[in-house]
Amino acid sequence: MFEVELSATELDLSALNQRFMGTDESIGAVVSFTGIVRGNGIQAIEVEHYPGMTESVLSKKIESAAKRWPLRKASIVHRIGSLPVSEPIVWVSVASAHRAAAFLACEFLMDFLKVDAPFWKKELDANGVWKWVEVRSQDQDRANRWMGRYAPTQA
Amino acid sequence: MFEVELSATELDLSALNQRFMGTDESIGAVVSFTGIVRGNGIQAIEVEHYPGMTESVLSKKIESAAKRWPLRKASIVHRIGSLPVSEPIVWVSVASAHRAAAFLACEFLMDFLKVDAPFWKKELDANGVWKWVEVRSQDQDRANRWMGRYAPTQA
Amino acid sequence: MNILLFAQLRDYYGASSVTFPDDELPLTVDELRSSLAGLGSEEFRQALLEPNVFCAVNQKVVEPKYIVQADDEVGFFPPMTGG
Amino acid sequence: MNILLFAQLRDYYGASSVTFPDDELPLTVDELRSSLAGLGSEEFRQALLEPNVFCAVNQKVVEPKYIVQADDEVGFFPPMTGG
Repeated sequence: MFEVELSATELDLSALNQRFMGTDESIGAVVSFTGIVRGNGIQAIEVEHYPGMTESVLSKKIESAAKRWPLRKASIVHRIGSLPVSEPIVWVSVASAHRAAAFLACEFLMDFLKVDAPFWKKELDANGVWKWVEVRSQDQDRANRWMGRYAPTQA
Repeated sequence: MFEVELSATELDLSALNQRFMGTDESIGAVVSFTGIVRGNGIQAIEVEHYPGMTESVLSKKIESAAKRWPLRKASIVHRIGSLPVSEPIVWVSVASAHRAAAFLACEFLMDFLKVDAPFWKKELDANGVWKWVEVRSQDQDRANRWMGRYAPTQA
Repeated sequence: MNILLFAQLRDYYGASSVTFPDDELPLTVDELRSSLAGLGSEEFRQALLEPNVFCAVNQKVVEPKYIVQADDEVGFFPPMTGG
Repeated sequence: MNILLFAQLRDYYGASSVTFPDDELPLTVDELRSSLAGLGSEEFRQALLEPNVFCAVNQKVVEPKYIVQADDEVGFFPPMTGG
């Protein structure tokens, strides 16, 4: 039901979607997020991770999501290694009976994946120079939203 | 960029996803929603619509979404006719540079599609009786969220 | 004028459209609805007069005071249940 | 003990792990970090002492006061940038 996968090769979105869609008759809503390498002045990116810890952090985040919302399925697949522009870097899918839970859980997982899972990206810029990506303050803010008193839990 | 389609045959999610994913280098986030016929005591559903008006309402909703958020692409594909349990009834995908806009716009489109687009569903229950689906008050509440002073616009 | 009916309203009326005499128009949506309600069964009348019934003129939902002309496309329907 | 380094920290240090003498342990994360900072270049020292650097012990992020034992798996890394 709950899956985490790190892939060193290009994500096959059709295969991932097909595998995720099943015959569980209680599922009424599937929300999927696909993150794609944008080409704003960069040629490629490289994703480093902390083997073992990354998988365990992501699995635990799925467990927290499943405690907050009635999820039927959840899957996180993240690229590692080198990726060209326009290739998918991450795919997160959540299935639930109703859409409110699926939307919230998918966004929750993405928000934490951005700042709380041990991945580090570097970008190859137009001049052929590799630069480590800095954390965006908005990303930290978005993750913090889920922790306060007014966290968007159940809609 | 912006597409609306009504389909009388089973939605081919792989084909839809593949067609939606393109080579626009400014796209960093794709959020997709798939609505599926749940099997809670029903055998099948049938979807009726108002030809012409349905397409026009959905196109206008995509245009409103594109005014609120910087969207690169948006697509709504909705089934009409008869569907068995576990088949997809609607697929909504939104692409943007960043995920906040994509999540909000996808949820916005779904919330209005539920109560503001001329579709009517009836369900074939376990006893073989067709019953028109009543609008859920939560669905109306969710659509109303976007209209007030504190609408979730930009995150 | 042919007035379109959808979902329960069509079921109760027994047809997907009702012919309505052009020479009674223009009328407000509310007036048109009241006249129309007399053209079908009691079940149809009750369903059409439900306060949550929508009227679309030329494929746009309009208010009860909207004035319908003979060349408009008019449809009545119950609350929408997409998705 | 081998201490793991990731991203910029690994680049500045020039290797993905640092050998640290077991007999200096236990130490708090903060003390360990200070000792470690002296083992590399000035660039490495500065990067490791940045307040936003994380320490994971046995693959869990811990606080600066956490006490590290010789048989723990320890990693230091800059802010994470997934997705």
